[in-house]
Amino acid sequence: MPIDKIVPSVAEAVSGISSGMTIMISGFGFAGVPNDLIQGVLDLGATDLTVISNNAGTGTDGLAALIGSGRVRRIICSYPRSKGSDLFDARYAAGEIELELVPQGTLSERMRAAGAGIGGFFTPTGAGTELAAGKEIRMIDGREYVLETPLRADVALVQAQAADRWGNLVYAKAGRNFGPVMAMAADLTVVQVREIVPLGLLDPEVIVTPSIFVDRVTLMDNEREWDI
Amino acid sequence: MPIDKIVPSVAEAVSGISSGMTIMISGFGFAGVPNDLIQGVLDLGATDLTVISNNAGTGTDGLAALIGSGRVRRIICSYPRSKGSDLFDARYAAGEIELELVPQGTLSERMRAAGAGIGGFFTPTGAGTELAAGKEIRMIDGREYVLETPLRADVALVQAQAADRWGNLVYAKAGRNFGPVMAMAADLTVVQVREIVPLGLLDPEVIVTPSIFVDRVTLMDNEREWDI
Amino acid sequence: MSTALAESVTKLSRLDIARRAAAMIPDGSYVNLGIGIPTLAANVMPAGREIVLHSENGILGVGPAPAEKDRDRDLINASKEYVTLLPGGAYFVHSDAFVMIRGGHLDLALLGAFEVAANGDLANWTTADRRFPPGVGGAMDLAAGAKAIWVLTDHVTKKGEPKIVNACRLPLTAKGVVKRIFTDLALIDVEPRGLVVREMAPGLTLEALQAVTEPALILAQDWREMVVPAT
Amino acid sequence: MSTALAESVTKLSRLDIARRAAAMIPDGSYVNLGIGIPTLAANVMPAGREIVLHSENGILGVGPAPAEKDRDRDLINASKEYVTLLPGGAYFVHSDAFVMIRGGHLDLALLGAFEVAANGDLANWTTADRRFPPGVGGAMDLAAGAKAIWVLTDHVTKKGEPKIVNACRLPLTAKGVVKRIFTDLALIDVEPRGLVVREMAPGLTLEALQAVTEPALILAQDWREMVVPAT
Repeated sequence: MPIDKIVPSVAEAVSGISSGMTIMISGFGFAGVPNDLIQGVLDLGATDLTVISNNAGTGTDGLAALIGSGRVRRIICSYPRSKGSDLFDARYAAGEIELELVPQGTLSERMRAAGAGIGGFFTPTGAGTELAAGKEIRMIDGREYVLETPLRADVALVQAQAADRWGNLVYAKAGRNFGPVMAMAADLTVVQVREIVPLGLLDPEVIVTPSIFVDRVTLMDNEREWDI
Repeated sequence: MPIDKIVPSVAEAVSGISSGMTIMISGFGFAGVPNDLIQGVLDLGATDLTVISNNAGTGTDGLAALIGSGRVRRIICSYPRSKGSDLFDARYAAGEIELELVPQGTLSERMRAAGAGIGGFFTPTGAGTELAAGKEIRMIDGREYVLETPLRADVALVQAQAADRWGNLVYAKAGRNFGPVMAMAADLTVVQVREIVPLGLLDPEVIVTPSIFVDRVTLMDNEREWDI
Repeated sequence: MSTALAESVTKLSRLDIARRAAAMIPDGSYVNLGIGIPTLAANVMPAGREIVLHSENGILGVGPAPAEKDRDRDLINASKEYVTLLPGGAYFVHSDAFVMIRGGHLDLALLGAFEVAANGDLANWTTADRRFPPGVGGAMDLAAGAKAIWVLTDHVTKKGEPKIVNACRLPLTAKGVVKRIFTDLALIDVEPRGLVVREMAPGLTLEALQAVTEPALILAQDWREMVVPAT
Repeated sequence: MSTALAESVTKLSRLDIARRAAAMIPDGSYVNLGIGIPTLAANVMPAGREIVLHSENGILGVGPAPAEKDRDRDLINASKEYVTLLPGGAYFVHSDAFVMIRGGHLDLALLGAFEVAANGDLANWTTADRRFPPGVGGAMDLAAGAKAIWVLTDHVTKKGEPKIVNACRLPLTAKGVVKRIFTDLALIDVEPRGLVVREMAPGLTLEALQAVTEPALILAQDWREMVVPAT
C-alpha cells in the first residue's frame, strides 16, 4: 500500500489532540507559525494544554488566541513578551498561566535530545544564573555546565513550505526555525504546508525534514491572513 | 576586505598540520573520503597522528596509505575492518596501532557535542556492553544510559561537492556522511571540493555546511583515481 | 555439538532468508538493514508495497542495487555496496541518521548475529578471536534504538554449532532486544514464555531443529512450513 | 544617583552607538546582533568590508532592512524585524544556530544590557519588576558561547542611574563575559586592571563620566574623542 500522510482538512490533521496534552508549536516571531493548525486545536476545544514554543503569541490570532481563550495552563518558552503579546501578558499578570522560561539554545537542544534518544546533556548556558537553580551542575575542563533534560511533546504543530505524500519537508527562509527539531521530538507530528508536490519532486539533497519524522500533512489556506 | 577561504593548492590547504595532531577524516566506506588532503598530509611528513574516522581505510591509497606508512599512532573509529583493510589489519595484528572503538552513532554525536559546546551527553547505546566499561552509567526513566564526552580534533579533512569563497558547502549523496559534523568539531576545517562556485550561487536553503564552520577550501584533482 | 541434518531438509538460501523476512515487514515501515544477510533484503522487497529503507551512512529510501553501468561512487549503503535511491528518498548528515536510530524513529532493524540468547540478548560485534580487530559499526545504536529487532542469520556457525544459545558467550551488543529470528531452518519468535517456532524449513522436524538450538524450543500450535514468497 | 551632564556634551544617538561598534568589528568576523541597539548595526555596517551577521532564528549573512515593498514575512531576524539575505548567506534549523553560538564559532556578539559590572558580569534578561514576564531569548547562550561579548547600551537608565555598576543587582545572564562597552558617552574596555576608558563623547570629561558610572574608571593614556564613522 502506498504511504500517504496527506490529510484533506485541518480538522483531520489535528484529530486526536485532546485536553491535557503537551503541544509544540513552530515559529519564531511571526515566521513559520502554523496558524491553521492552532486554529484547528482551538476549534477542537482542547484545554488544559502545555504549549512549547519560542514566543507566546502576538496579536489576536494563532497562539495568542489559544492563550487568550484560557486553553493553555502552562507555556515553556524563551521569550514570551514581545510587542503585541498583550493576551499573554494579561494572563501572566493575573497569574492564570504558568511560565517555564528556558534559554533559547537550550530549548531547541532539549527538543533535539528528545528526538535523538539522548537522556540528557551538559550545557554551559545558564550556569551561575537563576535559570540553573535546582539543576545538577558539573565542572568539566574547568568550566561550569548545567545538566538539561530532553523535552518531548505529545504533538508538534509545524509549518513548512512544501511536502510530498511521504511527508518529506522543505521550509521557507527563517520560517524553518524550530520546525525540524519539533518534528523529531513529538509522538505525533502534524504539518501544514503551502504546497503539496508529487513524490520525487523534492531534491533528495535539499529535503530538510526527512519523512520519517512526519505523521500528517495538510495544505494550509494560503489566502487567509492572520493577526499575529 | 572580502572573505576568501579558497587556497590554490593542497599543500597550502594542509599547511600547519604537524606531528602529534588529532585529525578527523570524512568518509564512510569509499564515499566522501578526502584523498587529496590525506595525500597532502602524507607529503607533509606529519607522524604520531591520532585519526578519527568511521573506517580505517581500504586498498593502498588515502587513509590506508597513511596507516600503512606508520604515521598513525591511534585511530578512533567504529568499523576498522572491511574487505581490503589489509594495511590496517597488519598494523593492528602487530600491535603497531592503538584502536579506540566507538559505536557509530556515538562517534558522530560526540563530534556534534564538541561542535555544539555540549560538555557531555547520556546515550542508551552501548549500555551493558564492553564499550561502556569504565564509563559513568545513569538510570534515566528506568533505562540505563552511558555518559559520553565531546570528541574534538585539531584538524578536520572533509570532502564536499561544491563550495563558494565564504566556505559554504554542499555534498554529494551518501558522500555527505561525517563531513558536516567533523567541520563543526575541529579547530581547523579544511575542505576539498569538486567545484568552486561564485558567491551567491549556492541556494541559501540548500547549503548543508554554512561557511562559519569552514576555514580553508581547495579544488580537488577530479581526474585522479585512488585505490581505496 | 555438530549435527548433520537429514538430507531431505530444504534449507533456505541466504537470499531466501532475506525474502522471508522482507515479506513480513508491515507496509509503510521505516527499516534499517544491517550488514550480512539483512542487506540482501533491499533487492527482494515485496513488489507493490512501500517500505522505506534506512542506511546509517545517511540515506532514507534506499532502492535496489543498480546495474553495473549505473554505479555511483557517492551512492553506497552502510555495507559499502552500490545502491540506488527511490523517489521520496533523502540524504542527510550521519548524526541525523543516528537521531533516527537512537531516537526510536525506526520501526524495525534487521540485523545479523554471532549469537542470540533465549532472552533476546544479541552478540554481533566482536568474535572471541582477538587477532582480528572488532567492528561495532551501528550495531549497538540499532539494537538500542529501533522499535523492533529481527535477526537474520544462518542457524548454526560454519562449524555447525548453535548460534541460538542459552546465554551469549561473546560480548553483548545489547540486552534483551531481539524479537524475531529468521534462519535457514526456521522462523522463531522471542517471547516471554520462551522461543516459539512459527515456521520450519520443508522436511524439518522440531527434534532436528532442537538438536541445533541450545534453548528449549516451543512449537507454535499454528506453526507452518516455511514458504519463501516470490518477489 | 542622577546627574545632569553639561549641555556641551554631544551624546551619541542609538544609531551612532551601533555605528561606532560596527566600525570596530574585524573583517571576516561572524557576529550576532542582540535585541536593542545592537540590531541597528545591521543597517550601518562599514561599506566595502565583509562581516557575516548571524541571527539566532537560523540565518547567516543577514543584510540590511529591505524597502517596505520588499518585505518578506519569512525573512525576519531574531528581533522580529524584516531583513534581507546577502549573497553567501544560508538558512538553517534553530538548533544549528545555537551550535554556532554555544560551540564557540561566533567571533563576537553585540548585546544590550540592563547592567554591566566591573568584572564583566552581564545582566540583560529580567528586570526587578515581577509583574512583567521575563524573556531570556538567546542572551544566555550568546553570553556563554561567543568568543567575545561587546555591550551596546545607553550609559544610564531612563531615570539617570548608572548601568555600569560595581556588581549587578539584577539576576545575571552570565559571569565575567563582557569585554567592551559602547555607550552614548564612552567606549570602555573591561580589563583585568579595571574599566579602561578608550574614547569619550565630544565635550565629556572623565569626572563627568565617572559621575554616571559606579566603578572607578581608568582613562587610557591614548584615549581619544569619540568619532562616529560615516557609513
